[in-house]
Amino acid sequence: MLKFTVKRLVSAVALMVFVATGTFFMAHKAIPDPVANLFGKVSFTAEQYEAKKAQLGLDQPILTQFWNWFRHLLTGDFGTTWVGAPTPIIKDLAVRLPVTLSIVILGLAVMAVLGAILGVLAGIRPGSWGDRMISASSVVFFAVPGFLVSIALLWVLAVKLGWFPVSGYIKPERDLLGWLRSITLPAVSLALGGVVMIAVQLRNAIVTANSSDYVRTLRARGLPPRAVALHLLRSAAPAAITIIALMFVSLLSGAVILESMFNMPGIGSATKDASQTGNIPMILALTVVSVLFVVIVNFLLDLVLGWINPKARIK
Amino acid sequence: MSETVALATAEVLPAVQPAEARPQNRSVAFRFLTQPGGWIPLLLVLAILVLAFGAPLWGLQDPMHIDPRVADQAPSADHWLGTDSTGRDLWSRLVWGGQDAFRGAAIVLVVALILGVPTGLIAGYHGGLADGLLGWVSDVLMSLPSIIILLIVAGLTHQNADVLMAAMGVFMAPGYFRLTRSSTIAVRAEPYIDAARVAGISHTRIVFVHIWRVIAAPIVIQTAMTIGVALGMQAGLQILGVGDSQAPSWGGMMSSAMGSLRTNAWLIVPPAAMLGLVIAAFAIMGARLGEITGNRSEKAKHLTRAEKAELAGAAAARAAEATQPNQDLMVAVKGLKVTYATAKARVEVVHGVDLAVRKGEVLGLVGESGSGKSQSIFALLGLLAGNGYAEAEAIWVDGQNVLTLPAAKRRALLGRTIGYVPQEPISNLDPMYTIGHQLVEPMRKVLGMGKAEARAYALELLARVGIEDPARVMGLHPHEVSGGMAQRVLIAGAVAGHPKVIVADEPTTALDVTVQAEVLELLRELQREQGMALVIVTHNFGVVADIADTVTVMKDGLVVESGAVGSIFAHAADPYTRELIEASSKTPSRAALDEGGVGAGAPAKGGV
Amino acid sequence: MKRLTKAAAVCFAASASLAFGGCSPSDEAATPTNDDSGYSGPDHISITQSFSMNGWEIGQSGSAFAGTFYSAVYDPLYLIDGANEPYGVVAQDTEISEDGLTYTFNVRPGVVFTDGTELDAAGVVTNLEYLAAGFGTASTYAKVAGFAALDEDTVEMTLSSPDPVLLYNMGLGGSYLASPTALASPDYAEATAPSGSGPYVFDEAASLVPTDYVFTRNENHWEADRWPWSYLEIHVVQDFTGAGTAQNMLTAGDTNVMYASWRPGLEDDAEANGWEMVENYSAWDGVMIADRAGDVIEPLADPKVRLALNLVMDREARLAGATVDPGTYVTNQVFAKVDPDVESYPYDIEQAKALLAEAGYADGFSFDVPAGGYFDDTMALIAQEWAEVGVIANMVQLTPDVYNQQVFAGKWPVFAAKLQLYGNPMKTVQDYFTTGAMNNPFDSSAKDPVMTDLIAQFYEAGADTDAISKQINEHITAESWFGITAHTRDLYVLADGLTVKPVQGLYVPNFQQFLPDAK
Amino acid sequence: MADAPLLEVNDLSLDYGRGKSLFRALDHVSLEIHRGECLGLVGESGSGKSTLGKAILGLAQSVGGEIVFDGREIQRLPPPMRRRLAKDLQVIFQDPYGSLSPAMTIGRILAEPLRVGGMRYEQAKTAVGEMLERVSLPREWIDRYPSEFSGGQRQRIAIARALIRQPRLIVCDEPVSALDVTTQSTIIDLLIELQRETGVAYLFISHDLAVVRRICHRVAVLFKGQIVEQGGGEKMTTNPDHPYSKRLLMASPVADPTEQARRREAWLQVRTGQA
Repeated sequence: MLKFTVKRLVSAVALMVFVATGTFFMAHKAIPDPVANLFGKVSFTAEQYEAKKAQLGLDQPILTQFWNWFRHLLTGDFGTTWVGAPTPIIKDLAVRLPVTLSIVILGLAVMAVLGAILGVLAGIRPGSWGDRMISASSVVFFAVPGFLVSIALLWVLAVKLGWFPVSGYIKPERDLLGWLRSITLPAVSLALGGVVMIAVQLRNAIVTANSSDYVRTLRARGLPPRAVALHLLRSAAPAAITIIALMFVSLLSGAVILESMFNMPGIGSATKDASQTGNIPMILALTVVSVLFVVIVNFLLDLVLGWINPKARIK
Repeated sequence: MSETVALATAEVLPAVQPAEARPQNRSVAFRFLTQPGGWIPLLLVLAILVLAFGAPLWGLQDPMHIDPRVADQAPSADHWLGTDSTGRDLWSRLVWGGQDAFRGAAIVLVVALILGVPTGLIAGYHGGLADGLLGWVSDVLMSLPSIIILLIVAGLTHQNADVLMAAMGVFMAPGYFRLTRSSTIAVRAEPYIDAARVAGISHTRIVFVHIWRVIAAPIVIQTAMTIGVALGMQAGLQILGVGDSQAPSWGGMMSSAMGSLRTNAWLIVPPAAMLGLVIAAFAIMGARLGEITGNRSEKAKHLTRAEKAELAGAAAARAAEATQPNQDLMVAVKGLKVTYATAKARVEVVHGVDLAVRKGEVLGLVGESGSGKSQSIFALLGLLAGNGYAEAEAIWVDGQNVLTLPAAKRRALLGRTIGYVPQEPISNLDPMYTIGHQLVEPMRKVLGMGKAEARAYALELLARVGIEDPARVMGLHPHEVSGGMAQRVLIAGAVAGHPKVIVADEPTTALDVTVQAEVLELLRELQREQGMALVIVTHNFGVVADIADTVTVMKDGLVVESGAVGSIFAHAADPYTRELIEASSKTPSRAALDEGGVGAGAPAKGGV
Repeated sequence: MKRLTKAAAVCFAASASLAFGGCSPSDEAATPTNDDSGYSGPDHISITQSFSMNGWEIGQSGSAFAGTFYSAVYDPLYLIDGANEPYGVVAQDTEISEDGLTYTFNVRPGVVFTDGTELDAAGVVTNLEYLAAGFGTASTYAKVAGFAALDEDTVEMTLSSPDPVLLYNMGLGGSYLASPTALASPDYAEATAPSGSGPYVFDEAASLVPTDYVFTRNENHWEADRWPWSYLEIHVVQDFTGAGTAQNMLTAGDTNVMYASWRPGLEDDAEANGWEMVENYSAWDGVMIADRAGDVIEPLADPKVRLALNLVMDREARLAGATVDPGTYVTNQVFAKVDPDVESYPYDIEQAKALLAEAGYADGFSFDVPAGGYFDDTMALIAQEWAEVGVIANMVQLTPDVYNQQVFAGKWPVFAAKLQLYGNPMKTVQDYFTTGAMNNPFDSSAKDPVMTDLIAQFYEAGADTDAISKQINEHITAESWFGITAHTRDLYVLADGLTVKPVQGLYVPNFQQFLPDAK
Repeated sequence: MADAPLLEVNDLSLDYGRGKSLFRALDHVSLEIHRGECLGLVGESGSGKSTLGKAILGLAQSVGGEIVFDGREIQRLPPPMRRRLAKDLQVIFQDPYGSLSPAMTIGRILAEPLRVGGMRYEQAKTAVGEMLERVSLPREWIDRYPSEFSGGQRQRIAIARALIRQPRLIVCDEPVSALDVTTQSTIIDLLIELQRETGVAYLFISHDLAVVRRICHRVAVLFKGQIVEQGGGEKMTTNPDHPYSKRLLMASPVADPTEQARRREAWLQVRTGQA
């Protein structure tokens, strides 16, 4: 198990380094003259331009810039943001991360729980109306983009019925219930696509396991149905778990649009603003952080998979 | 955003087993077009395509013309869908917008195909370093939240839509890479590829003829899904403000419609509905194609509870009058019928079979594949697959007619009165658990043993079935043991509950000859020691001669002959039985055949 | 949808021209008379607006967006009242010398900063020197040569040349005072909380930058009793979905002041919920023809061409749309006080064609214009109208921030815009016509002898600025310096009986304007 | 068979995997096959019999020893030379469902080797028709797909494919193991007739002594990558010398109770003696 873990860890670190380097050079190529953009509406003189450029360190050759940035990155220092009040990005992230994470993790939880329940129901009684309904709806839910779902939910549940706040994020320490209410709509909108994915995946795995030889042999030993069900779940779990890992990445992407729609100051909405204002340190920080989360989640899920499925360990 | 979902489609759709992929491609298209789930969405998409790209022909109003006087009007005669907040005609913008949408999706598709498929072929076919490297790049792309990178790219290209869509195509390539690679690996393992290489066919021809024909269908399915996702993501980016806000595009229309969601909610309906419709159409087509070319056998129609109850009821009624068999029969089956319900029809595979085995004796149940021998014993055990059900006048086990028993009582027989030994050793052990756990669990839950007691008994049984180092084997997983050892473990499991009868379904067919002899000997010893009855299903008359007391020969779901071993071998009444015996008994040696010049066709007398 | 009668529309227009903020709809419903003691309004103000801010550093407070935030936590030297005239707050008994070159004022006693420092003349001078170099505030003090603390509580400002707009600019947001000790510390710019002396203190813990800001009362403020509210809130809502986020918060009571633009049914909602609506004509709509000397687009040098471009714009048609704000006031003048004597441009395509032919451009000409800001719809309509007379404007796609930056850096000769209207004509002249001013990227005044002369007179000490700005207005209308189609208004919707006196230079009013006895 | 052998395998060794997981599949194997002869190669799973077949067909690389076909070493041939060898050296696989490409008609499958030899599909059609009839399948089925045939019929098509370019040696890797007992004997008899007619040689790989006895002139027994004994078909399937050959023979049950009882007793002696 240890060798397996170390191997995954090394490839995760390699991925992070590759992404960090790749995005750095792509961003600098994408925004060749970031300084000009940062002056915003105020006109500026030549020497103000040079002063700003030096202040941001953009006058040095690209490689030294990269090395300085990378060195600081390792110590967790993302530098300061170029747009708005020049505060350290790490502080900004500290405010923004809990927002995005609350949505994404609640979305994952909703997805996993609902997906598992629907998947097991459909799996145990294949061909039942529940099963047919899930496979049919999987096509529709898969098709409809998340932001359309969120508009419908926002319109009905928030504006018309008022059960949920229309926008804004409430800090949990300030008002726990308010916090939960404020993140429910975006989380659910993101999760719906995933719920069906997991349900279908779990259902197929259960049906295959149910018709497998070893389950028939277990029944032939007289094992009660409940014990057999446990065996089914354990053999179906890996399929669902791999989907959760895939859905986590798309949740993060989905957050970019939903945070803007629900006016929540997460890393998603920050990405949209940063990319349009050419705020390079912020773009790099956001990319590195989101990929870090993806890598961490994949790593954890790999460990869980390895633990559940002994054969996967030697992969 | 939903781009990684495209990657999941490879898993969601039934992984196509190339060897058995429906071959007649011609009829795949034919069957697709005759299904409503196929032609309706196809027609819809084609209509929208013709509408969009034929836009200039329909005499539409200029989609760009602004007329503040008619801003925000509801649908009317001269503006079929009404006008947007700048007074432009919504219907013409929706039609012209189609061009932008499909153009974008086409670029994404082309890039994803060009990057994904060849690399998948190379990685799948050659493996090694290429596979490792390309696999890693694909993992990297899949772990990047694509919206972030695309937003950066939008900055790079100053909103150039084509380059942006190409970048999105790069993010969709892993979907194709994974699918092509797994399909190629599956095909690569097939013998006909080796046969082709032996026939002197070059690698390139193998890839572009043999492999391509089989992976073409899954790629078409993936394409249907990818277009849907590409359209969705393109609109998502446009809503975030990427791209030209003036030119007609579905995403652009939605973006401006959202700005006035409160004042004129109608504005968002046409683009959202159209986008949802087109994506759903592609998704449905993909799913239908998946089903047609998938390896899913006839859609098994699982019997609902009602149907099973009704059948049980009928059986119980008939059982009441069935006569009591004579006492020394351990198992007696009267008039057994087994039927399988598929989507279209109900297929009967066992047409009224009588079986019997006396206490302490061995019944050899012989027949070729498709003779219904296995289905008969599964009917006896009550372990038929979901869509199968059995009817019989009576199934007596140890003096009880199991058909009259409630399900729970009948299940109680399994493991205590009836033991079961399966055919394929490795696939009958749960890969997720250790061998020890799979032995101990039934002991504790069925035989009510304590943890330590069960563990000790398991070790004792493993030793009894001839496993040298039982303690080590207890900790191993099924994939870590040989076929022979796995079969011994399964036999240990079968006898654990001191059953009165063992039902063995071709227990040695999957084993090597020398191991087969050992296992047969083990079965014989256990059977004698514990005075159990044994029903052994086989297609090999040698096994029957070796172990059976009585024989029943089955063919096409019927019993052709039944009797004591000696009489059957000496002078079998039925010609089919004789033919079976001849085929596996002593045959003339090749030398003898050559001398006699006898036609190889006619089987000469004598045997090995 | 209750269409406002013509008369009511006029009333709006009148109020704009008289610039006395009278005749606003609120007048009809008699505002509750609340003397100092009998304040009957809510115990807090919670403003929902769509403008965010870039930190607490006083040097960038010049922009018209951040005023609200700063007015809560900082005391300014001067502010502007509803009549667009500057008045002293921390600065008292202001005296201006005959030649307009020296300004002296006394520092109000008892002004204490949150970090304990007491404000004295020296502290004011530190602030003024900091502001003079500030990113956003440098232009305000462009003509100021130096500051001096004459004694413990008197400050003197000496100018290099007369600047009639100085106090107005200082009042518009250019004179907020931070604690001198804080200004001295090196990382002042990165401070995440202000060290001001204002009536309220920023509660960083309860806030969620950048969307929710909370301010609690500063008990030892020098006029604490004048402020009846126990706390203030500002919610920044980019109303991306237009689902009326702000209005829903208002209905739900999460906020009691909403900054909004008009939409059908807003009046009915206001009436139904007992909200009060206050308007503020804050910007003009249309296109800026900046390259009046034809440096980049040669034909624009000819006033006939510029007039032709104005004549093809059907200004009345723009009002016809169902969702257009009936309060939109059609004019092509840039001065907030529209001068009735100056005739407006009619909609006359034939005359435009004739003028273009006269100027030698019968078959028109073409040029590039920026797109991708927030004014694409405006530009698209104008481009369509110009195309009718052969003038082709190709829209080039940019991102919003690149649009703003390049437009004000003088890279685009013509661009669609929505720029401020100033109640004070002096500020309009300074901001639109003086060299280096933000809204004068091509510095056309310097290339127009009549204009350079008028500007010079304007800045002489004791000049009759009203008369001169009237002549300037007549000249730029005759020469068609702008492509303005209308003046547009912002609306402040107030619940819980709150009321506000808007200031025409600020998009969102300072908190002082909400006080019952606001000037 | 005095003349030179058609195929000579001398001292062939082959390994799978590397380092800790190294597995020696073939250990210094030598054997010969003469023209028109059928050599049986018998062994249990893991004995290396399939590996030897693959090595001869060039589907696996050996680590030592030589494979001489018609006097020429064929392991290190450059690809074009190796492809020309396809005319003389062919294969029949065990799994009827996997040995024919599901996506091609049987006509195209059978024509493919001919097209490699330079013939166009139309020309090849006649040869294909003849071949189908030779393996007693109707000529008109040429445009059908493999999925429309039974296991036995598919193996006939595989045999047709192997024979279509008149090869001199066919490696048959357990060609009948996946078939029913009755179908097995018909396929074996077909192979015997074809051998008599065309003089083609077979390397017949199997685990079933009864099958080998019927078709093979000579038999070699393989155990853990080594040939333990070689000899005539009659002797090797009734009274072999090497203990493993004996155990193999005695372990295969015979469809005659008395004979089988005797054989089991002998097997028990050997087992107890050995155990």
